[in-house]
Amino acid sequence: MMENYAIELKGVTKRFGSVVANNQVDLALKKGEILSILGENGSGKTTLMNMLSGIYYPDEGQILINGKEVSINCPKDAFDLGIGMIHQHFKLIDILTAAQNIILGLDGAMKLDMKKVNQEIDALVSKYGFDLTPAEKIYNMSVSQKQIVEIVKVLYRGADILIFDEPTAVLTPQETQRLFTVLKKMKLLGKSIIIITHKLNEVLEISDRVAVLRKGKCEGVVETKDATAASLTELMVGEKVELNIQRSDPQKPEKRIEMRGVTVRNSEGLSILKDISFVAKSGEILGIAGISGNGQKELLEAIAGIQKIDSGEILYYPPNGASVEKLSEKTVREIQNLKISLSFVPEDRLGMGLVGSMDLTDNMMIRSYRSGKSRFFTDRKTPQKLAKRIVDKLEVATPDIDTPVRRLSGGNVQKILVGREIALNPDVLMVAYPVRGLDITSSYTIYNLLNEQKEKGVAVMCVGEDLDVLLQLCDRILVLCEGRISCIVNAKLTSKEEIGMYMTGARKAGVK
Amino acid sequence: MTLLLTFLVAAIGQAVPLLFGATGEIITEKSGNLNLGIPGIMYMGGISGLMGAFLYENNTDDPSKVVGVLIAILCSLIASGLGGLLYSVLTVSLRSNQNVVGLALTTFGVGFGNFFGGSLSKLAGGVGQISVAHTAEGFGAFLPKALQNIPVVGKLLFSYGFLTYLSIVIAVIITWFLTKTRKGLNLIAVGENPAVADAAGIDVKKNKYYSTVIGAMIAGLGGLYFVMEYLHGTWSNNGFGDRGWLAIALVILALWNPNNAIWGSLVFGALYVLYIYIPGLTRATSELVKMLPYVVTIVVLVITSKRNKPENQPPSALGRSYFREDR
Amino acid sequence: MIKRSTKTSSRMSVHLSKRDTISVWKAWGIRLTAVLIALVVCAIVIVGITGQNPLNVYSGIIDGAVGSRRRIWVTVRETVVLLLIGVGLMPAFKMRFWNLGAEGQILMGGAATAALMIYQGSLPSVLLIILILIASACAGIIWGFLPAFFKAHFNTNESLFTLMLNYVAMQIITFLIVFWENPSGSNSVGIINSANKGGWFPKILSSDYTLNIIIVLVVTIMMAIYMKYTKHGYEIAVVGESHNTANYAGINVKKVVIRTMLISSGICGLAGAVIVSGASHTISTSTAGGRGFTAIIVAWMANLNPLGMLLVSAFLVFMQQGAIQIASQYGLNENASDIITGIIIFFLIGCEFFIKYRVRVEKKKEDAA
Amino acid sequence: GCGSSDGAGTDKGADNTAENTAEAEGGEALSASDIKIGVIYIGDENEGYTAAHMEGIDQMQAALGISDDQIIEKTLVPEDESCTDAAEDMVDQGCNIIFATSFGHESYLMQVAAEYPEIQFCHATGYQAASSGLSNFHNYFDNIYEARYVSGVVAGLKLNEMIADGKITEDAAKVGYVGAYPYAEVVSGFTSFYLGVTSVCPSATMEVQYTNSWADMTAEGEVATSLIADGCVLMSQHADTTGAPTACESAGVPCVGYNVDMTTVAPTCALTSATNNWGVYYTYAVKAVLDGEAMPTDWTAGYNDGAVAITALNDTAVAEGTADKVAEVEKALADGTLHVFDTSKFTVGGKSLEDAIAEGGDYAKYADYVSDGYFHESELASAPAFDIIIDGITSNAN
Ligand SMILES: Nc1ncnc2c1ncn2[C@@H]1O[C@H](COP(=O)(O)OP(=O)(O)OP(=O)(O)O)[C@@H](O)[C@H]1O
Ligand SMILES: Nc1ncnc2c1ncn2[C@@H]1O[C@H](COP(=O)(O)OP(=O)(O)OP(=O)(O)O)[C@@H](O)[C@H]1O
Ligand SMILES: [Mg+2]
Ligand SMILES: [Mg+2]
Repeated sequence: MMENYAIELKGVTKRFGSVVANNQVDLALKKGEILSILGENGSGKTTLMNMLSGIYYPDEGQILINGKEVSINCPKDAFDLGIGMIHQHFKLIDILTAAQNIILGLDGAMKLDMKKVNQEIDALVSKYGFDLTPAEKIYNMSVSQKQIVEIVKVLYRGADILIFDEPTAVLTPQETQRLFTVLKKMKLLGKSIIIITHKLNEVLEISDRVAVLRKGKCEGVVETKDATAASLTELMVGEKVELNIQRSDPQKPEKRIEMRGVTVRNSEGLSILKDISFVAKSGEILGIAGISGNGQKELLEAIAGIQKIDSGEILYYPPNGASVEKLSEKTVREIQNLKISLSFVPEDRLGMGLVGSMDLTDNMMIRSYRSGKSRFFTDRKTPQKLAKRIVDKLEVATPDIDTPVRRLSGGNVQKILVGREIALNPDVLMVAYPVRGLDITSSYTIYNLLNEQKEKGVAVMCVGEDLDVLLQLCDRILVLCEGRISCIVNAKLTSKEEIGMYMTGARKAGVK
Repeated sequence: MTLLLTFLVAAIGQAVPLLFGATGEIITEKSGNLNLGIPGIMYMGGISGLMGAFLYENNTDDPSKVVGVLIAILCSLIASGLGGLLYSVLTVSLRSNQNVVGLALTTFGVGFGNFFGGSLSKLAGGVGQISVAHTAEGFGAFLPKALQNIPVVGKLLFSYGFLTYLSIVIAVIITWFLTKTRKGLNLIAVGENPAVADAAGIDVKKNKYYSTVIGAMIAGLGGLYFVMEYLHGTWSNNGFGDRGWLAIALVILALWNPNNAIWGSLVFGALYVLYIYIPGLTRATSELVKMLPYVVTIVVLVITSKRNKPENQPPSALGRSYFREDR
Repeated sequence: MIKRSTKTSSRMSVHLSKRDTISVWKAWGIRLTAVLIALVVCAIVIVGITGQNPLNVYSGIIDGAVGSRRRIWVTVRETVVLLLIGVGLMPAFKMRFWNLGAEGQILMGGAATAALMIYQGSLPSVLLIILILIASACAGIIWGFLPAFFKAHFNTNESLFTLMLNYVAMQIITFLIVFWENPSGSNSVGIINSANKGGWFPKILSSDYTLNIIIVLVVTIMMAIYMKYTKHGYEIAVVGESHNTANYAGINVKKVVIRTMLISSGICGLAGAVIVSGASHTISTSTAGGRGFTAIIVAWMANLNPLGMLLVSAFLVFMQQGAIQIASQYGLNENASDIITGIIIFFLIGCEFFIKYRVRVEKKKEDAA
Repeated sequence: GCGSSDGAGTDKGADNTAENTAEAEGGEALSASDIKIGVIYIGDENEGYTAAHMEGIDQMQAALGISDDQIIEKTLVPEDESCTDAAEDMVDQGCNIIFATSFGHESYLMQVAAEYPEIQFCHATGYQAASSGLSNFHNYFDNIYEARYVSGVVAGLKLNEMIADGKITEDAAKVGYVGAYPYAEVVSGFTSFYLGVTSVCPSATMEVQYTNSWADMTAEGEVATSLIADGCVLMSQHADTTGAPTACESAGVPCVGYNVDMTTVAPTCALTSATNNWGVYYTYAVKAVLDGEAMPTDWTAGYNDGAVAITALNDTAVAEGTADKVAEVEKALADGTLHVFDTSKFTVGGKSLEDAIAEGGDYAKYADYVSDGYFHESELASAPAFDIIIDGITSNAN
């Protein structure tokens, strides 16, 4: 019975230049089901969904909605067919309010009646149990609030088919749970849902069926109840893989970085970090947990010299026992000049860590362009070699090293960034959300790289959101809440629940 | 007293073309199109209106004021609209660089204005011989003489042609359009982030086309005002000068809000003619006073640059072309 | 909550896709086609508005630009000046600093040159010329420092700032002319040092403009190397892409912004010296003559590529010099050439689209939903 | 001879200038079909000053039977190296005589003249021909002050009419004048205009305001408006656009224009305009080259040669009896019985000009110009020299 399918894709192909992003994909979404799409980075998940939402137009193939062949030329066509997509990168206008974003592009009376709109939104919000103020500006919102706006936006348009592209990548465990409750509720109300995620436990928890993409091809669709993490991984990667993190005990830990009473204020004068004191040691991984926006970013940036601090001090203890350096008074440049090898993988990969429009070689130079024999001229040979090495070693999928990194998929971008930072042979390695948006295999590649560094005696600091991973990977975990440290615990002796508690405001006795 | 009054009236006369230009550029920029061709488009709007009126009056035995005005407006709108359309085709459909197209359009438009201005003079029998008396009268003061004769305010408020009042009305309407209507909201979205607007089902291209063409038309009215109401239906090559650029400057000072442009244009207009009314200036010092509009712009710019409210920033996607599949 | 409409239509849809690569021949073929179409369109315009034979007009343009040894020299002289300004704009534009103020920077450079020629005209020639080159660059630098400083420290909009400074510079020149004019009241400075030629670029290899060419080529090559192979050039590129990344890389963004803008405006100031010392030997408000704006077109059309800038400058000057000839030969008003040049530019930049994208037209039948 | 077009080679250096001077002075005669003429204009046909020169060239062409392709005209040539480029290009094309029309062209033209002694170079409004020592470089100008005087008479009669009609009082007869620059050419012009006015309306005063531009429609209009607001009841101008008459028309103030007939833009207010008839000189100069005759270093001519005039009186605007009075004054100017700068008709600082000169000081430098009871304008050199602000005129210049 054709009528049972909300969406059917037949032989859909999409190419970008020489890249075949989707190759003869056949896929179907049943009415009222939740279908997970799984696949490695760059396997074409987003591209496939974008063809449903009218962002891209397929080169070949057919799309059937509710049994009828359709041509989706633009997002408006998709809306008209009842398809709504919540994109991986939010599609919101910062300077507008939530309500304005929600009604964007809709037909209606010329003059806006925001009161009425707000009421309608409030009604919808209470029906699904969201927490949202329609008159709030987007630039004042947290990531999860923005996501709610996105979901309400789609629902307000009356979508029956909802597509979520990696919705949980930026959410805390609690927020993820809340989202899943919503998804289940929507399913009960008869909506058909596609969800893309890299987290296998989520796939197993939420979906009815799982479709796996590999290198642009659909490798198969399985019932979730018949699947396990291992079987899905095998399907996704094409071979059996071991998935566990080997945690060794720290060897000869030494003080490397110390923060003493550090306070940081933002441009509006609000404190982002309050009186932070802790020590990071060589040979161990210090995890930093917290709901996003609670000061993690500023903490790392303060150490890196990018963020000015208002009070307190940041000290660096060199491995050879040379004299202590006060990082808090130095710029990035001065820190580099001191030959302090401090690597930093920032959260914003293409906005801070890399330059999207530059090729791999030029991106290798971001941290090292000052080195080289000549005072004036850059040395391009060394970074070129480095780029080649990273591409080989980390199996970066790229046509060549002259490709702008913007063109690469998220996972590959991250590999390049992490690869470059590790190549600096750091004493201290700071990483923020190192596996966000990365597929399973890439994630494990990164974990292994971090462990390797730890074993080499590097002091590793890792900000992460996946508590399961933090618990497995780290030696100690520091929890931030509203800019304060709520606890520093031994990862082996704590639980997800405990950390979750500290994240939401509980304070361990004895911690300032 | 009369001198002060004359000064204020002169300032308003200078303000009107700037206001038209700024309003047109604001609605254009709100769609993400930085149309640097506005100075040229204003020339096109001016000369086309004049040509239309001239041909009409010279080929009609008994030309009517109203018809002349309508023809002038129509020709002006068509020419400046075509200028906007050309800009849109190149930047929106063919994705050419907005700066190049804009600057080339300005060169083109000024050349267009001067070329046809010259041709018109020739037709009219020589320099300064262009006359569209009836049409110009239609563009002149139209309010009842009784109103105009009220002491002080009569001259200050009621002595202008309809385009002067129209410039303010349009600015107010566009502000309303941008802040209070659905289409205005959609337009803002296009200028802020076309990818978002696109995903929300807004026709990005259509919005860019419409707002650029409409913006060009509004700006073209500024040229028409200058030729018809200010110069009473004559032409002088390059006579419009650099007002187009000042109009673009005004956009930034007005923080992309046409209502702000109303007072902004008045300040600019006043500074533009101030040197004539300051007593005791020498030839050298009057040149320094002529700097004022520009210096004041810079000072205001520096003062306001510290205030970084997100709403007061230029449309985020200003100057960039949009292609759905680019990444 | 929303009305749903499903369209029934049989429509042509145009789909675009980015070209992966395109052969050099094909790319130039497309450009050539665009120029040919542009010439045809211009021909129609010429016949339409002037009644002239377009072929005569075109041959007049060619004749005017390169029809004699002297005309070739003039074309070269004007081309190199335009190129120099374009090269000046290049680093600022690469950094996404919209320097629209070349016009003013040229004027200030020209004013410094004229001042030296007027007040120090009797210095030894070589010394004076060196002083002039330094002073004109410094004058440009001062004019560029203001917007750069405020951009770096207060994030003041630089495009408007530099644009306004053009007019301020214009007024300063008018002001100075009141003191320099000869005779008094004439508003004309006249040829400075026409007797002893103090501060004039010397004749080298029997040409008045050899030094102009040398200066421009040296600066162009140096800047091409600076942008591509030096650490500064790399910093400019990073700052242009993202201030955040630059901070992360330890680049002092404020310093780079100011330094780069000083280089940019310094070169534009130098162009003022090349114009005043190397050609006009006078100063007036038309010394820059709109070249500061034309150079923006030059820089952009060439995608900030120095060689491309040379080609575009040459093309624009070619049209300009040709215009002088057709104006004289056919009584065709020079403004007509602005129209012709405009049309050709529109076609040239429009055709880049067909080099970058492939256009596919599809007929699709859709059934009623 | 130097007549044929190839005679003007590009390679002739500047070093043999001196020897060639004599030969160039009285060259061989040419036939009308051999001559080539170059004209360098500052503007184009859309600008009044240039249009007047173009008309003069056309007259010359008609008078001497010269064909179009013998005349090379370059428009919109700025006052910089472009002028050199233009002149040299004309030399390359074989011109025998080259005219340039704008003051700032002079030094560039002079340079080229020094290189090509066999070609005649003529420059309007300039002052350096005599001092240059070049026999092939000439200055020319019209006695436009005579026409301005006549137009001043027209204006004065209009003022009288306004006084008689009770529209203004005698003391309020203030004339406004929109000037370009405080330059001798302009000062001489407005003084002669003022003297024309006071010759019939002695109570008249005048206020001059400069625009600092030869042609700026907005500034001229705005300056006129401000002068009217300041109490001026009649307007005249020495600036090149229709800005002032346009402003006058909307304020209902009578005005006297310059260069072109202003009745189209100011049908009810324009009285007349002072104009040049450059054709007289162009015909003379080209003929001199054709005949192989030497030309004077400085050339001027006025009413007696028909080189200056006023445009047709606007009957709807001028006072009654104006035409007769104008005819009378024109005749007196032509036959030399009337001198515009008659020193008995004006004072400087309350004294006669003669007395002021006798006292020494600033005025001593005018001693050479004053004799027989009048200031000999444009006689020592073709360009106007009268740059004294006389009593009754106020101006904003320093
Ligand atoms: N607009 C584009 N231009 C060029 N190449 C593209 C574009 N979009 C996607 N690609 C390429 O197509 C392939 C599929 O990309 P896509 O974003 O669909 O992957 P994905 O499965 O969503 O990956 P991820 O898990 O990292 O989000 C990648 O190789 C990517 O580089
Ligand atoms: N009064 C106005 N002033 C300025 N721009 C306007 C005005 N009215 C409409 N526009 C512009 O024209 C665009 C399209 O208007 P139009 O009414 O044709 O759209 P439509 O066909 O209703 O489009 P849609 O299908 O998106 O509703 C608007 O989005 C806006 O940018
Ligand atoms: Mg994806
Ligand atoms: Mg609609």
